Amino acid sequence: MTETYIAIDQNLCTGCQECTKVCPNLAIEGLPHQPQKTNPDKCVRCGQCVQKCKSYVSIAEHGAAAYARVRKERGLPDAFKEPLFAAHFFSRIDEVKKALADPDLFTVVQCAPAVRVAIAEDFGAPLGTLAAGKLAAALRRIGFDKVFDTNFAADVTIMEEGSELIDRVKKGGVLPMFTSCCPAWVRYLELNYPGQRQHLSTCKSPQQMEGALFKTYGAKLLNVPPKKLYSVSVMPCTCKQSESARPEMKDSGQRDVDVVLTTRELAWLIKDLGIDFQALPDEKYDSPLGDYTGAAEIFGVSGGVMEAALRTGYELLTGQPIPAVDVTAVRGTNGFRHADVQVGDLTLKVGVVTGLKHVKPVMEDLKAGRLDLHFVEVMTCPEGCISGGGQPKLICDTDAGEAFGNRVAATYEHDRGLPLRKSHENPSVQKLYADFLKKPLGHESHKLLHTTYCGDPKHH
Amino acid sequence: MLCIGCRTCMIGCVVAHEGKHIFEVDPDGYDFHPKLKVIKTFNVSVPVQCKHCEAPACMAACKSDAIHIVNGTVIIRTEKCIGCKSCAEACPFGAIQMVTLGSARNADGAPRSVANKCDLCQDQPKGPACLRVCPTAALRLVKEEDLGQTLKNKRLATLGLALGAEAQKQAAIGA
Amino acid sequence: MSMGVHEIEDAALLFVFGYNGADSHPIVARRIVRAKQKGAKIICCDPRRIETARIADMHLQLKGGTNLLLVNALANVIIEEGLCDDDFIEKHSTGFEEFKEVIKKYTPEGVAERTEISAGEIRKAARMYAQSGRSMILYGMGVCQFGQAVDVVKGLANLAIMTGNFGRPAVGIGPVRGQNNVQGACDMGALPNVYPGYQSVTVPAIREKFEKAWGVKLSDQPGITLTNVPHHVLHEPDPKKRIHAYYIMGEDPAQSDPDLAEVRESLEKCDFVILQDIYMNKTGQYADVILPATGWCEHDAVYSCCDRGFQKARKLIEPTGDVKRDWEIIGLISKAMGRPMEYTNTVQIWNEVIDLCPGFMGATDEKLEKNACIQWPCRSKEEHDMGTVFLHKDGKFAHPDGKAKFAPSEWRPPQELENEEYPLSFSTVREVGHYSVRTMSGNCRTLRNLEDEPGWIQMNPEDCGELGLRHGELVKVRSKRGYCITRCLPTERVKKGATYMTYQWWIGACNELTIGNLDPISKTPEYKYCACRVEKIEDQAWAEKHVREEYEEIRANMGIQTKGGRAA
Amino acid sequence: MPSEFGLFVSTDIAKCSGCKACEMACFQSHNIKRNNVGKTVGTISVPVTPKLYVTVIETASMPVQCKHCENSPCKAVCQQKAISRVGSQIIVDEAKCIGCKDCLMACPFGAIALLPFYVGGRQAPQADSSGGKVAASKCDLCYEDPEGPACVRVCPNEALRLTDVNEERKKKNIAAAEALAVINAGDPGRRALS
Repeated sequence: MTETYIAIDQNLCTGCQECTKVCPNLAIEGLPHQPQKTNPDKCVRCGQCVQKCKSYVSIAEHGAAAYARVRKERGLPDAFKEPLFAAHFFSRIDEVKKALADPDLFTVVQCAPAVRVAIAEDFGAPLGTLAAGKLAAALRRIGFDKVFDTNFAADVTIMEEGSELIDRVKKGGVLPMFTSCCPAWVRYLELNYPGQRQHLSTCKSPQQMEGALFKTYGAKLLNVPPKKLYSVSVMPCTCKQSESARPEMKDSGQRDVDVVLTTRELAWLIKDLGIDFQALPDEKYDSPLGDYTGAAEIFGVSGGVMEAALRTGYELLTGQPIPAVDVTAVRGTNGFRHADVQVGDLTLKVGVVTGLKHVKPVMEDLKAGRLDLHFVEVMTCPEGCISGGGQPKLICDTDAGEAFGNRVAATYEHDRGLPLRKSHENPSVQKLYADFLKKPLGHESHKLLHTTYCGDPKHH
Repeated sequence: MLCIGCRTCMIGCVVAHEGKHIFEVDPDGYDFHPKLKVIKTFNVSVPVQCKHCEAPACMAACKSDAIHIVNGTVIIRTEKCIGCKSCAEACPFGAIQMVTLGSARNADGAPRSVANKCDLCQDQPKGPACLRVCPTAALRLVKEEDLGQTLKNKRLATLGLALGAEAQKQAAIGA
Repeated sequence: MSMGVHEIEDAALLFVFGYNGADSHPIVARRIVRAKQKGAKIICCDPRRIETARIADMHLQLKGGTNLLLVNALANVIIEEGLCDDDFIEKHSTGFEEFKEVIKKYTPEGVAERTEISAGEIRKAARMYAQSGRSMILYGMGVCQFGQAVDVVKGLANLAIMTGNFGRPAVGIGPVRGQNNVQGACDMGALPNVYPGYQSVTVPAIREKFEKAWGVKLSDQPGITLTNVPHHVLHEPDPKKRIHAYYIMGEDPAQSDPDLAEVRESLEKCDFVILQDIYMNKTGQYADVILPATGWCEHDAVYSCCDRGFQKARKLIEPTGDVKRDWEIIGLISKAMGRPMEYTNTVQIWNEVIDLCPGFMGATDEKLEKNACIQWPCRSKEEHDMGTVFLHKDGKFAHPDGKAKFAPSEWRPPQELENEEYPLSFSTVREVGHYSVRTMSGNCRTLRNLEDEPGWIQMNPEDCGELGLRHGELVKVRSKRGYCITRCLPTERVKKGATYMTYQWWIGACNELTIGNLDPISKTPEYKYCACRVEKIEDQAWAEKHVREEYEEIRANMGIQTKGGRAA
Repeated sequence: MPSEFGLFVSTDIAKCSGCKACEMACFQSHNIKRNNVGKTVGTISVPVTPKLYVTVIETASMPVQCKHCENSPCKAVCQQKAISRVGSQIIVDEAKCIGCKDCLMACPFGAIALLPFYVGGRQAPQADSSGGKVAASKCDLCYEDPEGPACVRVCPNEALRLTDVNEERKKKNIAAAEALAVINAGDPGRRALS
């Protein structure tokens, strides 16, 4: 399988250059009205071009044979009937199907928070319909042996990243600290601001933490040899596949995550297998690696990682419950917002960036020593992961406001409805630390859940 | 600036193109489609009509070969017009209006609507009717040779002004 | 008019006040344009940016209903700045001191806010008027159709007297009349207080002259003005004094008079209504008898132009259908009522007129045949008397002392001002293309196609914006007295807060709105000012259909053949 | 006021990028009910059949679409009476169309295409049951959508607009009149009056 993730079909592209307007790293090159090309050395794999592109192949114009050929090239299943657009990613459904069919493999799946507020759209549900239960049921029908949840690792991320922040603040470490859960952002920083790498949190993303835990802690719990454990993740993101392929992402001794599907690909797989998604009952994610709090769920929206960190950080630092669980100061859709949050004696200065085009001025301020912040959350996509490059693609971009707004609302709704809303209160996380990791930033954590982003980004 | 906005030109245009029969037919049975329109804004009252461009945008936009230049006049052959409105859209002056003809119907019996604009009264031996009927003689036909003469006059006037200015300058230096 | 129409071209300054020549009289407007071409300065006083305003050197865009404030302020400046023609005032006028006393308080600064014209502009205009050497005032219905009208006319005359702009060529003051031949009707005594030639009914010697000539006994009491007819039909308590019969010739009060609801009631309640006209009109629907008359091209006639010029009009075509000449109809009725009136041609009638009117005496048929026009006064039948181009030659005026009389007046506001319920001011105006109530022009097919029912209401685009109105949209215009439906015409030429409609439309009948407030002297109604509001009609499809149906119905009622009639 | 003459969507070629967002929106707007198309691409299970056709050359692009001609050649040639005037617009009734292609040939703009006709996610049968139905497809100005043409709404470059030529004429007339005032001001013979 080719290592190209995102590409523009030269036969389909009309050269409208709408994609160049959304590309955050000027990675798309070409003349107007001529087919465009992505420069893989600059592409951060965010997939916003894939979302934007409307230059489709019409069966009526190109004929069924051409359609079938392109479909095959892109690794799409036969049941796929959607129009094919010029900007696209390559599907890995075949790999997943092969693994599911292999009797020697024990398949586990994890699913990112943003997937459950969007996937139902591809089955005709209203934009931003919450389908967490149906999603778990669908993954089970597909045949995964265990249906876990990235949200569990999101809670773990808060424990690790929150502790790291407190550590840096108390011990005079490098500040501000930037979140590292968004791989397109990490890649963007590596490409454009390599000198600022030490500002990144050393935490792996929740996907990679969950993957590393599957093949260590999980393998032990399940009593399956790590080599036979096949780890699949479902992400709203077209960059997560390349993140999982980074050379440093095999701290479990294997590749922590074997294959990544986008939300759309999962929808295609569900259709390919003839599963009637809308008719499925609500089911639960498997315990313990599928147990999560509301804090983990809001990782899917801009400001969510920050809010989750504050919910836990406040209590870890002050020993008091946070006065208001909803930290509305960091919510919103503006490209760059910042707030001062009082945590005991400490005035924590936090910032939230959403949409990579808004990060450049922030980084320039950082380089110039003008950025007076402790902690900054950065997400590549317009309104966080719910608007990711792998999410259901809108037919009309004029619906984006409604789609993103509804997905954000569904995410907060889900958070509000959960019994536990702070990561450190997740009993399964507490048990993980008690039985396995011992303590945040401990030896085991350091080995499995943290990393140094040191590779040459051009090879990722 | 002589125009007093009375619209006699519009009436004259209709009478010229419809002919005498408008006084004989049913009062509602003839086409009242002036090919020019008096526009009144805060600053100006003036009839707007076709300028008979050298490179007419309307002609370029016409897909049904209905617009031609005949002896320097841009003419719409309404019998060829399919009513696609492209010429009206193309004209930067708004000099083309879509009108529904009472006098002709399409083969399917539906009313026939065509593009309508000034043809400089090409069938009138005495020339454009709008000019003839204007009570303040506000309209005039600009011919190519007039244009040349106007430019020449303007240039002579400019030269005269420059001479005057130069003389004053010299006088100032002398003084 | 104190001057001849052709003299307009020769004025050094034209002061055009409440007169929209381009819409009312295109031919007079042509004279104004020519004056401009010949170098005249123009000052235009009008609340709207009319065509004259466009070519004017100054446009005083005054607020409606403040005419006298402006006129008095102009006089104030002329006095204060020493711009008077003191010699003329001294020799040819009386009452200047009393006049000064009244005018003193009308300072430009004092009237600036109400008139919405800056003091500086008023001063500049006054200087221009006083100093041009040959200033001529033209005024129209924008002066006359107010509750305070005659006072403003006098005010304008004051300006001309104090600056010596009388009695010379190309000066004076000129009312450009509202209707064709309204001058002729007045000249011929179609006024309730005078016989032909403006000879008063109350002067015994005059009355006796006419009694002798006509062989009948005549009343020594002035009659009733047109605008008082509704009152005398509806509200006169004494049945003997009440009006029982109403004979209407060439007039359409059911369209042209203010407060149409009241007019309709009086026409319905009046015992006997006769209409004599060349076409059916709205009033005709209330008539007991309709007497069809010949049109202008079907008979010989003498017209009077607004500048007192008699002009002979000749028959062009033979009349068709069951019609008679106006004078024949009157003769037949007179005969039927017991007093034979047996004329055989118009020259006979004309000779009788000039013999009875000293001022017209010299305008003989022979002179009218040879000349385009003879302006009265023309007192001698001798060849040398060719009439009078301009009046008051050598500073001689009509008062017994031969002097002009200054007539100061205090300003009064219009009777009905804008208010919360009716926030816009409303004025009736004319439009070129349709003459008067369009009894004639409405029957001209090309003119009807140029503009047709239900007409337009001219509004400032800002007001339209506030009401959410678009160009061409049908709206309801409502006043205390009634409402009508018309189309919205947003135009920058109209001030914010003011609206204008022409009064000839049957559906867009704006006299449903107007107020019956009369000038105390002229009895002319206040057509130029009342309060109204404009209401948006949400269901435009309904409104369009309503207008179409209403039009068809009115035309059918009037017996007009309709074949797929197209309103709008 | 409803327009007496057919409205149409026109393109500002300087703004059109050729992105086909209009085609997708057009297809969506006409297939919500007919083929259960939702808001995302994942809900599309039938071939995309637009009613306007983005045409790209090296230097320019535009969606070609129906001008709603007043004396429509397409309507004149349709023997099936499948093309009619609804209000001021020219509308194709796909159910009546037998695919004769006369309208395609008659239209001077290339605004009509013959496309597969799907209902309920399946291709409708041809009248003689010989195969899948194809029908003439052309702009209907989204006449059933109260919000008006979808293409105009979604164009990311605001290159499309619903055009009423007689309404636009008013604006152009005013500009032309104002220009004439300037022209006359520059004419010595007329300057005295400006």
